[in-house]
Amino acid sequence: MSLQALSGLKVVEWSEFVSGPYCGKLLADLGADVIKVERPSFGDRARRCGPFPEGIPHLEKSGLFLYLNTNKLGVTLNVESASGAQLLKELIKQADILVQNNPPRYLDELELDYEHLKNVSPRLLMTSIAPFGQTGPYRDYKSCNLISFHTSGIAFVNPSDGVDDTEAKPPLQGPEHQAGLLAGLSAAIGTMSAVFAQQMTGLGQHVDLSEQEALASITRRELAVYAVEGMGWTRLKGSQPGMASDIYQCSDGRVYLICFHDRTWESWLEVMGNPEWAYSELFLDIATRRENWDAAKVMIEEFTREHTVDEILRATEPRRIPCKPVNTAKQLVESELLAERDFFAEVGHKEAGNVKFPGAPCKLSETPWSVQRPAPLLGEHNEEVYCGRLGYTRQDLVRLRAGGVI
Amino acid sequence: MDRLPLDGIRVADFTAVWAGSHITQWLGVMGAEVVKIESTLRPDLTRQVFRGMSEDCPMSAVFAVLNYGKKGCVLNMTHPKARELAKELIKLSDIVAENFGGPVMDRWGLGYSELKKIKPDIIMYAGSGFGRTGPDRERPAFAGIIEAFSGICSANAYSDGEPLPMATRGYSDLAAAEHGVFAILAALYHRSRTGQGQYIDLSMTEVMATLLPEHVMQYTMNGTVHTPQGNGDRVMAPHGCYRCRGDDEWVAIAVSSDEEWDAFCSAMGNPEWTKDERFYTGLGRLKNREDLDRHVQEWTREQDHRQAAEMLQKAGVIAGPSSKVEEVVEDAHLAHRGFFVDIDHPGVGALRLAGLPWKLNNVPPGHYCHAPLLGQDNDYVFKELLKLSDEEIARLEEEQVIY
Amino acid sequence: MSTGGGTQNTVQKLPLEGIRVIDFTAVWAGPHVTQWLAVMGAEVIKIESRLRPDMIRAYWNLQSTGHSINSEFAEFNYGKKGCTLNMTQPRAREIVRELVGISDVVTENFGGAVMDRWGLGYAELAAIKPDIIMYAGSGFGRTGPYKEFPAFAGIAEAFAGLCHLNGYPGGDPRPMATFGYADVTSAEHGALAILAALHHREETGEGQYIDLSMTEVVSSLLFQPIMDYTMNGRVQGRQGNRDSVMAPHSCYRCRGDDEWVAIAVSSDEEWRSFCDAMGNPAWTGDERFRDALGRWRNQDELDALIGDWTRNHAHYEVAEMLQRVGVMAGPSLKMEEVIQDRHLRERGFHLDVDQPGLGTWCLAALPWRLSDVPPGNYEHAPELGEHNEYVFGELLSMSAEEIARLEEEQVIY
Amino acid sequence: MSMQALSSLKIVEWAEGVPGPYCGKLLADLGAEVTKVEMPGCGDRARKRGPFPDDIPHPERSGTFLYLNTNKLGVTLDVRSRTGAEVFKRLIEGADILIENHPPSDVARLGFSYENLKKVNPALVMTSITAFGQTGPYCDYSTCNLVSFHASGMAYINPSDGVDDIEQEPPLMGPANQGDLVAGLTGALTTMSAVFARRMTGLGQHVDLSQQEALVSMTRHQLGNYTVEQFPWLRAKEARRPGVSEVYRCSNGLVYLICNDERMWERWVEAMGNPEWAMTELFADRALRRENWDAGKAMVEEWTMERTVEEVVRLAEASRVPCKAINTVRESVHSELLADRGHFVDIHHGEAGNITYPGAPYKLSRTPWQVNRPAPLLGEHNEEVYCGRLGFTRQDLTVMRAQGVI
Repeated sequence: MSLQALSGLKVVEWSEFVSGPYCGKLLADLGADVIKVERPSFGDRARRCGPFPEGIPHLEKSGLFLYLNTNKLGVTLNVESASGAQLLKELIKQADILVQNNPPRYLDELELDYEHLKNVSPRLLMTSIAPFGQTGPYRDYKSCNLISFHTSGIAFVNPSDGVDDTEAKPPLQGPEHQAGLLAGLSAAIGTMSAVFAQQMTGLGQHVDLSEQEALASITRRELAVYAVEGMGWTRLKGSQPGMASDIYQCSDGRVYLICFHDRTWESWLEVMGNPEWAYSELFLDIATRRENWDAAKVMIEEFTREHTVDEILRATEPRRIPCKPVNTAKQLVESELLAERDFFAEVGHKEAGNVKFPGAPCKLSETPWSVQRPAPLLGEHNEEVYCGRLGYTRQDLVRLRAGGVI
Repeated sequence: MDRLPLDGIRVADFTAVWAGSHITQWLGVMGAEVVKIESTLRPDLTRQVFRGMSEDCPMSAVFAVLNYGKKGCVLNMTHPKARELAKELIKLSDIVAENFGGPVMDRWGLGYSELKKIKPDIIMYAGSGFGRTGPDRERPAFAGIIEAFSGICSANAYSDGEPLPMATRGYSDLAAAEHGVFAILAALYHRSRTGQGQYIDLSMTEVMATLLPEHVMQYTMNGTVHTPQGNGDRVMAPHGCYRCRGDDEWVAIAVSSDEEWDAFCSAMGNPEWTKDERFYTGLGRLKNREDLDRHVQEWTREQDHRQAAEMLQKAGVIAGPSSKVEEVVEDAHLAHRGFFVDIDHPGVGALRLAGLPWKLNNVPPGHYCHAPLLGQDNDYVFKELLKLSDEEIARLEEEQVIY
Repeated sequence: MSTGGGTQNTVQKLPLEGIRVIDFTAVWAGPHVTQWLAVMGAEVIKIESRLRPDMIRAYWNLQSTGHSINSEFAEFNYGKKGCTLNMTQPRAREIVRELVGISDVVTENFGGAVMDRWGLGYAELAAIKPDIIMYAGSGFGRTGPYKEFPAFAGIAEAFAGLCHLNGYPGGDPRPMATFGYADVTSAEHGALAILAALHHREETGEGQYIDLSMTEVVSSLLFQPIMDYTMNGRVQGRQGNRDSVMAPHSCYRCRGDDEWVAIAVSSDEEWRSFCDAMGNPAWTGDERFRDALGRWRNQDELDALIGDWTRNHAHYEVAEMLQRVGVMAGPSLKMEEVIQDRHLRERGFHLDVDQPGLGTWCLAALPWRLSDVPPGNYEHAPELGEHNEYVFGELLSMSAEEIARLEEEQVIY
Repeated sequence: MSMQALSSLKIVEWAEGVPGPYCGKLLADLGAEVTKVEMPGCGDRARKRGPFPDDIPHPERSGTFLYLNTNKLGVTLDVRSRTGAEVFKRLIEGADILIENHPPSDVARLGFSYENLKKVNPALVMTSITAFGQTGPYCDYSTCNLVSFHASGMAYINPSDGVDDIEQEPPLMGPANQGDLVAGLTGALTTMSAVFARRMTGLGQHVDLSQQEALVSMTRHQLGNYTVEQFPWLRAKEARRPGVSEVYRCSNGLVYLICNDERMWERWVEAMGNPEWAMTELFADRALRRENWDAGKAMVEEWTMERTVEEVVRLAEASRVPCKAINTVRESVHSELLADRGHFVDIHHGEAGNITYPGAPYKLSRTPWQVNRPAPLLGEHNEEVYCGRLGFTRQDLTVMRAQGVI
């Protein structure tokens, strides 16, 4: 096992479901030593969410959980008990970073908020992920993927090419867990930058990450255009100037095609056999095309409907016209492209067997992303952590378990 | 403390458009000195998306919001002398970032192996649609293409299942950018302990795949493909976006337990239909969600979307208004948290732009200067950093090297 | 009889009505088996002989009353009928065979293979009554090296490891609470096995032989220390009133004469309630007692401090005070307190029964309540041969002369 | 797998800890089909209770749980949730017996009182095993082995030969959960009586079993002595009615020896080599022996102290005087006696591996006690029971799991 980029960084992850665990996973995949703290017996909520092999629910077989928690050590801990809070503090004393996504009010009630914990370890770097952050009027509001998408405004501009009937088609949330994943990702960045601050000063930090903001930050373009041009975004198709990056129906599927800028536009006309309509004033240059794009789109689709996805791809690729099929997860997993990149990782798991899941989003040449261990069974590393690192005896473990502490 | 986390780190930035610019923007805001290298012959595409903001500030809002916190200079890289200067700059840098449509850097003799020779601990970031290896390594790509290919468009759909382009154009650009930033920070951390640099090869396609774990694993585990959910959920009901009173105003509501269902009903004043025993259990609500949604919407139609959301949250029900872009900008909560930053732009004045979505409690808010005008920091770069004389600079401008 | 007046209740039937049991059992383990069956409505015919009375009849102060009844016999034999047969006589064995022909269950708990010697082994009985259910209770089982060996509860408890676990930490192994703990627990296991066999007979018409070993009953009741040994090779010691996990968990001295109260705290929440109930004396703030592990590690000090508090209160008072705030507690009741306990009284656990020779006295009912059947058959325990008339006259329809002759011949004796 | 005595009985066990599950086990070991309902996540609290192999706590490796739940099917169900309550009633519809051990007030609050459940299934036998029964002033008091032992008077007479110092030696709890086990055993017995009552009426019953009474019932012998003969059961050794069954110290340990009837006494005196003291008036008959037993015991012990446990046992047994060494479980597990009877059984469990368990306490010639399956993993049979028997789909399972219902 070669040295990894974050080897030696000690993280306690007191989080569940998506955002916190994804933040922890990003650190763990690059070598950080992440101890995941779960509620005794129940464990991370994600364990209850599918997909499950053969659709049979099993605490240790949730695809979502297995993916989000590879490379972590797992311990159980009931932080609501006096003994549990004590153990958490002992874990934190030995750590550089605490990643948590509990409701702010809950932390206050347990007196485990940053103000209290920094007394436990002054150099503690604490990353807090909450739907609406640690401050402000919505601080204690509840949220989920749906709510985060809608309150951040990103749902309102989804889909980006607008809808034909704004009454029948409400603003649209993004696919499963996008909100949590993006929040976790932003939190990982916030955490790493705080690590550098910690290196400079030896002092701790509190990283306060709001899921709403993580998503709002994705719509920065729309926000900026509004800020500058005062342009309110309406959802009606065609009300936005076309960006000419669109989905087209083919005879046997769909392609996503971008043929907007002069060069690609001309190559695309070749592909279509230089139809007459394309040479009318309406489509002469970018400006006019943008004005009349809806018309162009209709004409283009007339052509694509006549052809298979493959035909379109074979025609566009040599001409370097940006174009790809609209895939499902199935086609993605089976794509030669990702196979060539050797992207999917596979790891054997005691309970779930061999699991294939998405691998490194980017390759680091010297310190590779790697899978050191599968997601932990619930409490799998209690003995390794509590006895091995905190010095408790096994008999203590038996007592702590019986007392519902671990 | 008064220093930012990345103080003292210098980035030679060849990136453009969304995916690249957003990366170096994070680094800039966190205190790194980002020198964006463009050319009058090859300005960043996004400078001209829509019209510029004013005579003195010929940049688009999009460019402004993706490039604040950076310095800018021009170099005509088609010119050998320009590549020499670029190398000089890289010697003084810690990070080189690029996201060209192909192996442009190699053609310029600025590939990683070359750069390593002149700066052994350099960290080089290369962002691309399909990665810098594999069959499509030279293929240009845009966010939409990536989203289509990675399966997220198929997952982004109303109940009719028609795949749709993702919310904001450049969704995958920005998601990929954040992964890129994270990878760079990890590499920096590694370098801080070992003195080792490295090469980072990011594929937007792969980023999107990592952001679809549930769908991917549903297939790898069970060989079946998840159906898209629209505003619905596989478990919760009610769970949707419901029409409200005002003009295209909507409220999102999610009910995750019996307790929340009861709270929701009493918040609505327990209308008769809530007593329907098909809606009594969680499973029942899910199995009859069409009827349920219809009833809920009958109620929301009479409500103001903000008030409804607030009332429900007070009652302990998960809810939020579906905010329009302008509403987000006005949002009291975001304002209170200082999510937006006001940045002065020459000839335009203060612009209210989206900041970065995290707060560090004991460092300054971050380095937010306006996005650079084309070549605005030529003097700093060539005179102060590369120690060229005014004459040399003048000559190089004439020779259209600095251009 | 009063509350226990099951048999007067003619509206409803008892579960085992119509089942007849021929009962050769004696002492505790056996009679308690058939007592369960009797209370549930089975007709239990206890067979003794003047030459071989149930030894607990003869136990202490038999002479004090003209009756062959003492409290112990009564406690273990109510609800049964009694007849006398001198089994040394071949004719007596004949009569038993006739009885078996009209019975459902035969029970015995002799010290050895006595039934076989009498020609009344399961094989013979099954020949007479194919669906007969035969119960044999013994100390070590009816197979194996000790099948012929007499045993008493204490022996089984000692052998199975119960005595070793019963006692004070650091002290010697001690005999279990009640003489015959193994007796009563085996008895219940035995009664359960018989009911299961009866159920099977209902379904299939098949009878069978039940071979119960007291030692094995005790062993199965010690599964926890046994599995700690088979899993970890650990031999658990005596814990007294303590627990391997909970603390406080002990029996504390109270105000009155040898009055004690048992208190167990199983969580931090319960600990807080407990402290409140005590009025939060300063020592409860002690760091060492803040979390469960700390309390367990420092339970000597802890118990001493709690004892100082309980000493000022009555045991019932402490128990009720703590139960009201959700802390497990109970007074350690003396026999007389058990009899007077208002809760047991209100639930009608104690039944006042007329027992010839003892007068009206209060017996311990069986600990079950069924919502829709009478309380059970709590007829007084039989005198030696009290029901000879019924058994030989009515059941076997012998003439008075015949019975008289058999009594003369010391067959019915 | 031959037909067993209770093969036709279908039982739902909604119980945890020791008493209820032991009741269910006794019936399951004889063939009844017991479906154990556990709380999702945490499951039966016995899972938290040791012994654990190597003292490493694991919910699937608790010796207590493994023993008490062999031969059962296991499903998870949160009966507190509405969906859970509906599913629970579906289970009850198909059952002959419900075993539960929850506080009466909780059961009523959840709507599972016998009055309600008999509407769902009039033939249902509902066995409630609670601390102090369904009625009376203490019916909602909570208990544990310690409290039951003391509240029943069992502890007050333990140890049976009294104590030397009543201030230093408090009334004594019985070891190893005896108080809980006796309640479960008695519960199984009364459940079967209700089953027979049903034979006649076709109607079910509510079996109300009080753990306190189950234990008091064990002391009937002492109760009788008290109520009839007003024998005061005090705790001091001298105040105890001496029995001639006693514990004797040998050179290397303790034996338990009984010689309380004439023939045994004679054989024993002979075994001791007819010592003179035994011939004296003091020990002429049982009454006298009892009077003077303190002296007698001292004399016997003088003799046994000079011999090893093995010798004493051998001599006693040779003269058919009941006598055994005071064993630890180690000796009993390795004893030829129990091996010969095939009492101990090895059971393989997916998680816990091979472990030796105590087996049948009795042998039924035609319908043997037997192990058909090891204790269930948490929710192991959800699919079999909910899909196989109640007709839910796997999709429903996934939803119910995510909702925390199963």
